[in-house]
Amino acid sequence: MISEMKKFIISKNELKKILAGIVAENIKLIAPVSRDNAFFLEEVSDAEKIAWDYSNVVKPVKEHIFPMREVLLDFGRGTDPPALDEPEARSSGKEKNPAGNMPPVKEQVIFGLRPCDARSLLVLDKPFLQEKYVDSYYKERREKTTLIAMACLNPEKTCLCSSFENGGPFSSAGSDVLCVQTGQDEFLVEILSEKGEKIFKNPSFAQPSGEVLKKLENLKADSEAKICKALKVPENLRELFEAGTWETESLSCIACGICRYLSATCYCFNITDEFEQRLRYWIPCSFKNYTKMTSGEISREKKSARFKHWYFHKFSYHKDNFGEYLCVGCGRCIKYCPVKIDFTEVLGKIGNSKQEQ
Amino acid sequence: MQNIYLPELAKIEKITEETPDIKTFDISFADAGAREKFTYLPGQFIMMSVFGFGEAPFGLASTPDRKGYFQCSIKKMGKVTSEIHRLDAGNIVGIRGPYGNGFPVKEIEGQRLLFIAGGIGLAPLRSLIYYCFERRKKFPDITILYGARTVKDLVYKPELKKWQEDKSIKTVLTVDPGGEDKNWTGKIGLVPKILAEMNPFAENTAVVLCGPPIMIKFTFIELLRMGFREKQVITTLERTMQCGVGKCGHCSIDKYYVCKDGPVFNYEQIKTFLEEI
Amino acid sequence: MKELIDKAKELLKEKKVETVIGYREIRGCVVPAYVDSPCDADCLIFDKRCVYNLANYLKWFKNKNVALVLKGCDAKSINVWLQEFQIKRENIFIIGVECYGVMNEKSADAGLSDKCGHCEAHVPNIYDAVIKHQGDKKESVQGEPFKDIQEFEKLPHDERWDFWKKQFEKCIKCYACREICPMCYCKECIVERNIPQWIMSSPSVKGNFEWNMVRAFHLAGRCVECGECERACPVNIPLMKLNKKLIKEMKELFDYSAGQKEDVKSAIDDFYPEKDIKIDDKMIR
Amino acid sequence: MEEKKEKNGFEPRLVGILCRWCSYQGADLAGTSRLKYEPNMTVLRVPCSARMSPLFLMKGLTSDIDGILFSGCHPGDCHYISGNMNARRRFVIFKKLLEFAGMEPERIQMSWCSASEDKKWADIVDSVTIEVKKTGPNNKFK
Repeated sequence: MISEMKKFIISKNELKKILAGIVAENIKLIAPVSRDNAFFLEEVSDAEKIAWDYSNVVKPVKEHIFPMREVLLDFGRGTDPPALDEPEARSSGKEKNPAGNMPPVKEQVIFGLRPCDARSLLVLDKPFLQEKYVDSYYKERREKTTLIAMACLNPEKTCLCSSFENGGPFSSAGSDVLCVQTGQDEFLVEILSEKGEKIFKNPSFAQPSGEVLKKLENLKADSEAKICKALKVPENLRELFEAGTWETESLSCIACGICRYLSATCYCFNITDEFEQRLRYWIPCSFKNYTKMTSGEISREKKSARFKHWYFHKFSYHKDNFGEYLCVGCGRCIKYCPVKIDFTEVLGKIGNSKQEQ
Repeated sequence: MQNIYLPELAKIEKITEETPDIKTFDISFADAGAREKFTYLPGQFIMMSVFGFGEAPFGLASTPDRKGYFQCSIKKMGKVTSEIHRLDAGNIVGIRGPYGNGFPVKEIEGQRLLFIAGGIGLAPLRSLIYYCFERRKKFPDITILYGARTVKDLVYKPELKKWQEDKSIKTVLTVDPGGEDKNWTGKIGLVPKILAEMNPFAENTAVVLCGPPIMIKFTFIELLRMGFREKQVITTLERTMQCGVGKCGHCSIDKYYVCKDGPVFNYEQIKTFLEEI
Repeated sequence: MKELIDKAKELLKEKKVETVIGYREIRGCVVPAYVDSPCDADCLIFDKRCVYNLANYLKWFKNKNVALVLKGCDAKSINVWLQEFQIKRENIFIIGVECYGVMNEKSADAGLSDKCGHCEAHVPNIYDAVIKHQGDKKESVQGEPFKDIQEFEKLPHDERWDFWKKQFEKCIKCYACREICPMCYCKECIVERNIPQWIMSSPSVKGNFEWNMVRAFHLAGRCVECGECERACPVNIPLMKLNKKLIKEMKELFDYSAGQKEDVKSAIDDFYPEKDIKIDDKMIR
Repeated sequence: MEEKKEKNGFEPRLVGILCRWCSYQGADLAGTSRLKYEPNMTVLRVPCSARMSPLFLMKGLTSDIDGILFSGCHPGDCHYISGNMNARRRFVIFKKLLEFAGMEPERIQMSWCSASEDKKWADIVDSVTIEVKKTGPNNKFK
């Protein structure tokens, strides 16, 4: 169980020293890095390159648990029939990994992700792990990952994480450690799981004083006040499937892949063979060829049908299958949409559209 | 931990040409352990992969009682299937499965059976037909209605001839108008039209459908007009599949995944689907 | 904007067009608007924030007759569509708008986007009606249009390669650059064909490089520099740098710039033996 | 020929895309008249030099091919009247854009070579091979 001493105060340099310690132990450290005035979660070799003043990274954290492109099988090497095993052991040459013929994946610590991304992994665990067929690739990466989340001090106007029950800019759901920047050089760190405790092994740091805890409360209140967007999904969404408003709302959509790729919880993928490897990679359901059968028929051909399917999968089908929305309110689909479609706006219009019978 | 994307190696034993673009492959697993472990229900499907070209779902056409090898009938359509058609006996393919829920053999026991197939749709039905032949006591009355575009598109011609001679089964073959040739004795017309002419007895009869979506849609209309109960009308749905295990999202229709919750659905479920099949 | 609204109302009243595609403002930002009845034409606006190239929506309004609110740079894409026989001129009613620069969303100070720095199409060169510009007619700063391209060309080639390799590594293959570009209207794009698989579909370094390069090739002599691809890219790849290089080459080699006139052949499939001689001696053995 | 090969070890893999009416005939004539020239180039036959497309170029340069040569008929005697003219414009744009992206210019070449110029074909292949050997292997995508 987690030791009694859960919360403590730490300065920025000590935090950097701990992160540098992680890299020294040959554990992969992934942290936000600034590239062409956008922030990405990338592997970092020295703690100095970590960016601290960012609202959120462009690509969600699912990118490191369910990578955008992942080699599933490697059947090359010219043996006939193909010597069918997983990708060769990446770290240590040729021998196979005895535990369930899975390629060994390096331990990784993801620092600086936001609470909404940490919660998105809880949502993604259900389809990948808690079903008859368990996705072993996702499972191994998930177990070997430690999440150190950074609470949001000023959420953007596109964020709506507080519309979800264990959501909110300071929510600790899904992360192993939660850091809150209470002062210019002062972080309040809260350990939430054994994995988190392994990182901050012997914390000889000061306990948070009452005054710091009070500062934490009003920081939390200010942050929650800044969230101006809310999600209101109409209850009878299934009856509104035929509403004409879907057609008019989907007119300005250009059916690109941004809202699907950058959504923290979308998980559709394709499996193809490229050269001598079978790999899977992300694919959005907005492309016309997404449902193209070999007979040439496309089941969701019209752009409005594909536009509508994304809403129904997130707010109706997934809720029926897994009991929660396939969304964590990170707001990336609103922020990065090239034509600024706001799904909360669309759901609102659909909700009060009189459903023409 | 079992890797759900890792196929078993299997060898192609025999290839029989059914029509210019449809071949039936007899496949058996390379290692004996997998051969025993591989049991399936009629109506299930496997994911067959040609290494370097990709993977595709194919219905199992052979009856589960025949041990040792199984059969798949594959039509040459896209990248993977045309590569499969280039293989010959002795080549190695990868097999994953069996996936899907298969036909509800328990519910249809003791009822009259009406099989309606279109084109390559006869393959999964053939698995169920032979399954019923082996248990004739439970399935006394069997009627088969099979239609194809032209005479040379009819699959399993020798078996069709055998079924026609067998008096205990009623077999009706049809080809689309214009697809017949000189010595064609069967009916001419689309499957729904021929079904209307046959006017089968609706009471205590289970209907099993398999074919292109357009045929399924119009056959539904005919069946409901003739008074078949919705629960009795059973069909398989066709969707593009990438993973076969309900993860990749490609085969989603309404809130169901055709590979996990299907491919066999009865009309009662299909009626509630928001998207048409 | 009264002039624009009156024009739209008049068109819709006389049933000359089914819908007017323009810009409107909701919750503080500007989005495309589809007006098909005169009464709700009051929402139409035009100002610095109207960055979308509405000609792109012709992909989904191909055989309907629509009216489009187009700036100078967007109207050039209609010329290219007509050159390539994609639409019939009579189906389209172009409400040209005099424009003196639109905002660059991605820059912090929201200044003018750099295509407007050297814009010479303040009034569209193809229109059925023109809406005059209120506000100051600040003449665009006539900076050297291809200065950044020339500097980039001076770099050694492996430095250039590393720059583009690092940029294309970020690409997530969302194809927003293809979906937002009016010039990309193919029914089935080359990336969706798998027999033969010319371009690898997974977002690897090779796959991204092939995709971005082949897309840029297809814009040679067709890109009207509306800047939408760079604006839509979620990972900020400088796609306009590639397109501007092509525009510079087409200008220097063939003295051709896209979208000027609708009845001229596009540069790539046109040729002048005597004018192209100067290519011969340097490039071809 | 042999001792040159051992000296610097790197043998470039070149692909030649030849128009079947002129350059392919020229290369064929070079073969029948027993001309000695570098063996590094694999020749592909296309109906006209205008068949060149960015896909050939990208497919070649991303898999480990070190150089591509397009070759067609001289201006004026193309079997399809203007095929080589279009090819000329498209080739120039390919080369400029790939150069801009950082590809060494020697890797993409074009030549006019008619059916009777077997000597010229041998010189083209030799000079292209030497140039590409100088620029080194194409390890851009290793």
